Amino acid sequence: MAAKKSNGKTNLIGLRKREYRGGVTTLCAGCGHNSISNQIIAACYELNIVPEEIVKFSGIGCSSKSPAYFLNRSFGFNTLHGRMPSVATGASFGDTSLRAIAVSGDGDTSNIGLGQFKHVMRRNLKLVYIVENNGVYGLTKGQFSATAERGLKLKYQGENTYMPIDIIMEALSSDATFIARSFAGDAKQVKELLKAALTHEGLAILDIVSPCVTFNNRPESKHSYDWGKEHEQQLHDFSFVPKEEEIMIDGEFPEGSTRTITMHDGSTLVLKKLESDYDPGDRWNAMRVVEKSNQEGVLLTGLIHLNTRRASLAKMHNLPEDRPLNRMTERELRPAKKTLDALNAKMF
Amino acid sequence: MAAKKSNGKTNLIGLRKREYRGGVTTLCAGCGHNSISNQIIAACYELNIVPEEIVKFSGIGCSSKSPAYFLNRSFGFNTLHGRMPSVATGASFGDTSLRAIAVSGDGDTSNIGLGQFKHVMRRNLKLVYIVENNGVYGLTKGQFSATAERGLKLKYQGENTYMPIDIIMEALSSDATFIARSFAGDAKQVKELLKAALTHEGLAILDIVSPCVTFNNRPESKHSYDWGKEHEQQLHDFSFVPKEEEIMIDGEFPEGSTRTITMHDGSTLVLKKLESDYDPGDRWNAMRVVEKSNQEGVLLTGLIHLNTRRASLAKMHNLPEDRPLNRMTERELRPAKKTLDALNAKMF
Amino acid sequence: MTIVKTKTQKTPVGVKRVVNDFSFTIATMNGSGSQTSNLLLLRALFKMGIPVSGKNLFPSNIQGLPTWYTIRVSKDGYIARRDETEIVVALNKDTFVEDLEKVVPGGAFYYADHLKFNIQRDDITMYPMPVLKLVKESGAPTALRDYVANMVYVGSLAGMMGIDMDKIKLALEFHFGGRQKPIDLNFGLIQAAAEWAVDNLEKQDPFYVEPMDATDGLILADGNTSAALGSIYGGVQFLSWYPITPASSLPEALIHNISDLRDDPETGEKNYAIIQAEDELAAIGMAVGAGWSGLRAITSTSGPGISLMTEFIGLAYFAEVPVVIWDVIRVGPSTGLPTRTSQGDLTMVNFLGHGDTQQIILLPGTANECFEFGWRAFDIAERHQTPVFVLSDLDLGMNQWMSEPFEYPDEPMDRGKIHWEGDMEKLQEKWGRYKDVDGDGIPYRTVIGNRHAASSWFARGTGHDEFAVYSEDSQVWEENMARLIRKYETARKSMPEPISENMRGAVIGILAFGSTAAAIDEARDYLKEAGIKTNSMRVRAIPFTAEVKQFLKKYDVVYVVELNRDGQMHQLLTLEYPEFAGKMVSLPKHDGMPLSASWVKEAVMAEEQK
Amino acid sequence: MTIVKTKTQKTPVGVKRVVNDFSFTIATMNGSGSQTSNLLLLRALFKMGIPVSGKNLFPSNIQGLPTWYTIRVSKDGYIARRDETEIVVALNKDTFVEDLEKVVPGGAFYYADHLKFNIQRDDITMYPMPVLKLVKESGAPTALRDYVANMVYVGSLAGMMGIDMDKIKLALEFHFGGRQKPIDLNFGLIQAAAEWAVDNLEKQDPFYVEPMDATDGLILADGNTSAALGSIYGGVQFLSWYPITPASSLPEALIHNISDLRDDPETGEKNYAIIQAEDELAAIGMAVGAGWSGLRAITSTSGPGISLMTEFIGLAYFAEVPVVIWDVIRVGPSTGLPTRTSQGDLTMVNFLGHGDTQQIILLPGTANECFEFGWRAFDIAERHQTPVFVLSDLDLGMNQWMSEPFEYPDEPMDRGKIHWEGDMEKLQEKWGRYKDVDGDGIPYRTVIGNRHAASSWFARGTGHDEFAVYSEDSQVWEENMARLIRKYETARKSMPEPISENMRGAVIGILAFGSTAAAIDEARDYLKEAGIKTNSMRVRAIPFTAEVKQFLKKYDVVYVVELNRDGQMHQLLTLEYPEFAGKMVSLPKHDGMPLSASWVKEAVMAEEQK
Ligand SMILES: Cc1ncc(C[n+]2csc(CCOP(=O)(O)OP(=O)(O)O)c2C)c(N)n1
Ligand SMILES: Cc1ncc(C[n+]2csc(CCOP(=O)(O)OP(=O)(O)O)c2C)c(N)n1
Ligand code: SF4
Ligand code: SF4
Ligand SMILES: [Mg+2]
Ligand SMILES: [Mg+2]
Repeated sequence: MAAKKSNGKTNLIGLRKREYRGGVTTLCAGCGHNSISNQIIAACYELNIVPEEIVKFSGIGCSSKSPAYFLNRSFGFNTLHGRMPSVATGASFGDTSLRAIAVSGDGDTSNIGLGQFKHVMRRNLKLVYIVENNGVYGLTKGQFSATAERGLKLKYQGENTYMPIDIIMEALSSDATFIARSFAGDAKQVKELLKAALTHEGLAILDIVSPCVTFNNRPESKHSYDWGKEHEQQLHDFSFVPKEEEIMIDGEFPEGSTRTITMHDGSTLVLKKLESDYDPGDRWNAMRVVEKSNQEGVLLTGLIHLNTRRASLAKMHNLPEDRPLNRMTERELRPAKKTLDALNAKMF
Repeated sequence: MAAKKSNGKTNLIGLRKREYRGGVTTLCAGCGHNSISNQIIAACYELNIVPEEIVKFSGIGCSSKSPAYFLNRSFGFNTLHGRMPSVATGASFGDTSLRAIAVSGDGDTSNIGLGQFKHVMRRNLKLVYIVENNGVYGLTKGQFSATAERGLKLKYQGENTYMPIDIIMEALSSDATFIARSFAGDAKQVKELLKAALTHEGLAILDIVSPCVTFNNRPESKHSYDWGKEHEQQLHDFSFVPKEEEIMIDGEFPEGSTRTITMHDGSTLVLKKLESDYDPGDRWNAMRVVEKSNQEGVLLTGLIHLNTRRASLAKMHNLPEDRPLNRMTERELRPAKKTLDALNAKMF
Repeated sequence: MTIVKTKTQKTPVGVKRVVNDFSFTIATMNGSGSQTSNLLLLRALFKMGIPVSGKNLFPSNIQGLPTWYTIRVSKDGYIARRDETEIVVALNKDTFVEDLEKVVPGGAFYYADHLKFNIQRDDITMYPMPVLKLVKESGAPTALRDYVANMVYVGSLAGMMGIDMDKIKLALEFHFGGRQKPIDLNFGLIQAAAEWAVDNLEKQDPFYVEPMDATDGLILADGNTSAALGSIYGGVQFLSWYPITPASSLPEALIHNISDLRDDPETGEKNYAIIQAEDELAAIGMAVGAGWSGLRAITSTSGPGISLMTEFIGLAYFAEVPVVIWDVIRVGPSTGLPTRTSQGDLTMVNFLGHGDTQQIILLPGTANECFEFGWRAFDIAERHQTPVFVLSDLDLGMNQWMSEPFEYPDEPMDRGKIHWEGDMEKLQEKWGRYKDVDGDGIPYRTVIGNRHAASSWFARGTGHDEFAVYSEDSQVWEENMARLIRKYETARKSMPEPISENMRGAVIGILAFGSTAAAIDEARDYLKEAGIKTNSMRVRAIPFTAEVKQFLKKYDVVYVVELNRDGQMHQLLTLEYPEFAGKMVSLPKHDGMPLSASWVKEAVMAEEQK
Repeated sequence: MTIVKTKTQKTPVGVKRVVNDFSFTIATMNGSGSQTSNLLLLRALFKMGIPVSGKNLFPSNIQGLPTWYTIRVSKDGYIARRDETEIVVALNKDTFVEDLEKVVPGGAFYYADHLKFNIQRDDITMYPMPVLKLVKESGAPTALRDYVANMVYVGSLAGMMGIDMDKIKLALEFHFGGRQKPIDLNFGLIQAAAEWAVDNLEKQDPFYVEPMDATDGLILADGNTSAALGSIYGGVQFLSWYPITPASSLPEALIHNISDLRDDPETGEKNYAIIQAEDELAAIGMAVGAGWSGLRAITSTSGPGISLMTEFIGLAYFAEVPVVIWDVIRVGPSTGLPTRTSQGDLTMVNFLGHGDTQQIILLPGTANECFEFGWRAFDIAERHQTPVFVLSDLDLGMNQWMSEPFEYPDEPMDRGKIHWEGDMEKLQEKWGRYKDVDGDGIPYRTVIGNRHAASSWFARGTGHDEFAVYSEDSQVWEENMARLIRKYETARKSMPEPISENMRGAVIGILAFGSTAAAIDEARDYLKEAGIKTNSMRVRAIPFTAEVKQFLKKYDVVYVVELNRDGQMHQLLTLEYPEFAGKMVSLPKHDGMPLSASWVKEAVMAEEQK
């Protein structure tokens, strides 16, 4: 049985899909980043999120431009190259009731931004952090980024001689609380993972292979559409069931072949076993499986790791639940006059 | 049988130990960093290294001051906070026949310097990279660094709420080619590991727990002497046999319980089995073992990972073997006059 | 309060007492805990009503290197550093010889008697102190002995100079927050030392202190703590920082004080958040993010951190994000002298960021002003939607300063032009984030969480039009950048105005800023004695206000005194007022020390005699 | 060489030919490959001996946004951008309407005939081009069709304006490095288009080109390639870089050219190393490391990168490490307009680094000078042991410039004062890394690998004495910092001197720097026609040399023309020469465009008429 659906024209909060759109993209036709933007739009629409309750962040790059192309009604900040995590961290305190979506590129995250990327994972900021991973610097015309595979040859750039950085391995070594990989060519999975990420109370890393059709889309490149299509291997058939809906698992799979995980807000993740059962709770197994897939030349996708036990950054700060910091007024923020005398008396 | 020894006053190249010393330390009495300096002196002396053939590097911090306190006859560069790796990378090309020793702190490496730390591992720069790890910023008076364990309480700083960064895990996820952990309180092991690192043709990471006696030496702290002494567990009994010496394994251990590894220069590492046999070639097992030890609250020391197959940075650059770049002259560096006409002809 | 009685030395016959007008320096080793005893002395003197100042000269080291603490008592109220010291207390064998040389003839030299040096000076009095013996007798636990040893000099000095034991007790109680055990242990030792000194030493130097009432109503505070407290009263909501000397004590003071003043007493909930960032790049990034989200955000650092923040400052300037940056300056360039004071970041901050930028800079000169600018900086930043720098320095930030007490903000918080849902509803025309509706260059902003459907906008460091839409159009760019100049000119009108001190008949001006005020005030008295009358102006902000120009106009010559090599304030003044360049004389000093009046006097005299 | 013959249009009856003196603009979409055809046109014209310049106006985007390329032919040799365009080639439907408006009356409008707009202008000639049809007929493989479509306008323009087919062929051969297949395909299409145009379009506009001999011996080069080649002749040994527009093409040109010129032809061994760093913090760190180790090290970036490099520059200044930094400026602040040109980083670079610093800055103004400063910067950096900035800009760096050919370095490499083992042996007194032996402020250095036991030293950013030993001493600090000023003053004496152009009877000066020279030269001719005689000076370095002062002194008024908002060169001149501030007039422009002569003329006239 299919899940409850909206009436087709609007979602449950009465918004039309175009109210989740952004400006017209200026990215290349066929760029993976555009399809991810579309899935962000779809996921937010289907999750019935009020656009004003989302904040968007990005660094600098083609990927980082894309927040201008979705969710026009959300606030956004296109920050500096590699330093989106810090801005998102500070901004998150303005109003902790909001949800945040960040888009970064592989260069933005794994080159100039590696330090901030690792530290924001440590802090478990509540943020959907999407790495639109194409192995190159798109916006500066195709130089290798740190995720480019060793031995990759590009016409103008020659051959890449360095070891690649694997975003997922970095997230695992930093013990991030939600770690997934996907492929821009696999729209459905991207969307379902996005929905799950949006309900996660902590940092959700989504490493999405997102081909750069202009500079790195030759079939032998590990960030190309062709390669992705041929080598994608899903860890599980992943779907997200919002808390409003009943979980119905259709009959294709025998009992025991499905794993369900409940998120903080009561939504459920349904992981249907494909080849073997995979437990995203086991970080060490995740490392092993990811490394194996890298060695075998497979693009392993799905929810790789999930830990719902660690508190998010905001939670650690003991802020009022009922109203956001950025609406507080002088009355709350400025200590009373009488306190000052006591202070002055202490100043000796 | 013991290995060949120098005459006691000088080493095989006729230098006395004091010729490996540096200035008088200005670090606190008892600081772990001082004992590491002493082992650097001892290792270089025993390895018969010409001091002028070493270059020293450091970032900023108490630890980073220490290169002034060993090897006075070596060139050195006390660089910027967290950015020693880049300086060492550039400087290494001046004369690739030299060996380089770098000292950094946990703050220097895992906070401000995390990005450069990770990228220098990717490049496999030939460098002995020592992290003098005390969990705090010594020089700025004891604030938590990113390696401080979650829950650590310090008098002035309160409680640390963030997840620690594990230098070794970072090195493993970056696939560094030589990864060891040790403890400043275990002088012999530090020295033997240093010798091995000094013969490695690539980046050697030495994460050495080096207690800050002034700010973080309470027995319950994981970077204290007491904790280290009580919880150190060696992976193996490690010793280094220089290439000039015959490998003699003394009789204590039955055959099969010893692993020997040959380094690039022909030296040998002898790993004697303690509890179980450990293969430093297996990176995935290393991750598992390290994580397990962290969970069990054990300070696992020894040579954790070694990979002698990957080429060092300099090797990838196809430089002349016979003479250093920094001694080249105009004759070699400036193309002949006649080449310019051809160039000008192309400029249209 | 118990009145404590101890003996004090009688004035030796034939000696003319010098009362409340000298300096004494304590030479110890870093990390030996002498900071506690030095502060005890300073506070006791202050409580005696004597104008006092203390300067800590410490190395970039945690333990073992020489460190000096100089206390100046001045009946005339001078609180600048002096170059001379009448009394030295020597506890560090490494510097014993040089410390001995420091004492002015006629002065006194106290030393721990276990430091055996066979040197004597017969133009001063030598007072050995049996430090080890007294400590042993005190019964202090072995672990604490090194630490309490410092109380011996407190007691000896007290006895010999006449420092009030009551006041010392008060200071001890303050220091230990009333914990009786350490108070008793330390005070016991102090008393014993005082008695021993009075009984055993023969006073020959003329230096005494006597109670006054010149500190009534004043406070003693360091600039960093003052700034932290001021920020708390300014409603700080977000602090991100990275440790660096000499700025660390600002965020640390904030952390240690804010809970009491701001947490909800019932729920314990906080209306602020503090993060120790991984570096300064992240610290400023977080602060910019917080400022953008509508919080009063601050970060504090010193030169190396400012350097790292450069790119983010450019973004904040151009995207118009309010954020407050305290730069507690130490000696640069580069790592420089991390524990020495300087005013050397002025031009750098003024031109910070690639492309055309103009930064607002506040220049506090007293602890009281650090408090004031602590809160006011937020108002200025939010009103003008731009980064505001506050340039303090190591001397002002880390030393104790006698100052007017903190004053409660005399203005309500100014959150600037910010639209919430209700405001958006009322708008007649389309709101544009960067539209200059009022002609003052300052647009209206909205922040996240605003649920009005037209309130959102996309912030960026790239070219944008009035509606924050990406634009590469030449004219749009030029107009926006011209508006930013307009905004800066608006800011100029509400900057803290300079403070002037006048003398009748002066034809010479001295212009300075920040922590050098005390030295300049004092120097002006000396210059007057030497027949040179001066008026002074202490500039408190950039952009300069109209008064600065008037001041430059008025005098035949204006000396611009500052603590850096290149005369950076002089450079900025030259740039702004080249018409007066001919009469501005740059008097820069860059030795890392707090300025002394005698240097100022000599420098001016030398110029005047040219 | 085969001489290619094609028809060209006859001059229409009654029309007065305008020969070699007009501009044409090609409007396309970014990423459509039009860069190749535009360069073909430019090069063909250049080879016809006609002075020519090309300006690419492109968006910060990879594909799809509008982009324009303007080619100016000028029999008088003017190569600045013009504000007007006589001919427009419209291939982008998104900008069709505005492109049509751009054409000056009497001009011509070529357009792809599949762009169907029902707009006409009767004051210009409209030429539809059957782009799709011709491409189809060319037999180009489908994948290449979009790309070769651009050849249609090349051919059409060639036929209609009289561009030499031979020269186009030459340019094609050059572009494709002699690969016959693409040459034939493209040339076939060009010829077909030219024939079609001549046969089917009726020429009504008066614009023609004719061969001249005004480019003999000149080259056509972009500044970034020139700088890269100059660096190679300067013996560059280490390059670390991070991609950023508009600087990337400098390192990329270096990478693509250095192997041929420098690798050992037998062994293939390299005497240099190149690293793409993870960011600019690392790029400068590596370059500083390499410079310190004795290599000629370079990095190149633009504003955002310079901002990130700030702290390392301070270290290099203070530890005295030679390193060359190219800043190819784009419009700031912040991310700004990444694909627009500017001279807006001047004050920032001049004051770069916290504390007191003084930076050496070279200011090339032609491609030839980019080459020269490419090698000379190393000599200056090593001679003075300090960072040397070269400030270029997007216009100079990325556009093609007609220029004097590159000249082989006229001086041997200057490696500065460096001691190797033999030199150490000969020393009479103890060597000190920071000792000013010669009184010029420049000490002697040693580098790693020197085996002499006294040659090593410990480099640091903290205070140090003459022997590079850590020091917190005031006097040591002051003396060292004073020596650095001495060094800067030494550098002043050997900076590239400014270039002046004089007119008899001029009482007005125009001072500028960098890429604006062409516009100013041209404007001076117009001003002369308007009765205003001017002399000009193009400053080529900071610190300013003595000639600058003489120039300022000489004229009643000096206009300082530059591409930024705040008149940054004017600011630096004011600072250095406040005595002339009264007669300096700042004329800044910051629209992101290469300067045009008409703007300069108007701006000066407006001031003159005040
Ligand atoms: C400090 C700084 N350095 C360099 C740049 C130039 N730059 C812009 S985008 C970019 C790379 C973007 O690559 P990536 O993050 O992979 O994004 P993509 O374009 O591939 O989506 C660079 C280097 C910049 N904007 N800022
Ligand atoms: C850019 C910059 N920020 C801050 C500092 C101040 N600082 C000096 S040392 C240090 C921390 C050193 O900690 P660590 O690397 O752990 O070394 P340790 O002193 O503990 O050995 C800091 C933050 C600095 N020197 N530079
Ligand atoms: S250049 Fe690559 S990454 Fe950028 S928009 Fe085009 S396809 Fe996407
Ligand atoms: S403060 Fe800590 S790290 Fe620094 S020298 Fe002292 S003990 Fe060592
Ligand atoms: Mg990318
Ligand atoms: Mg540490």
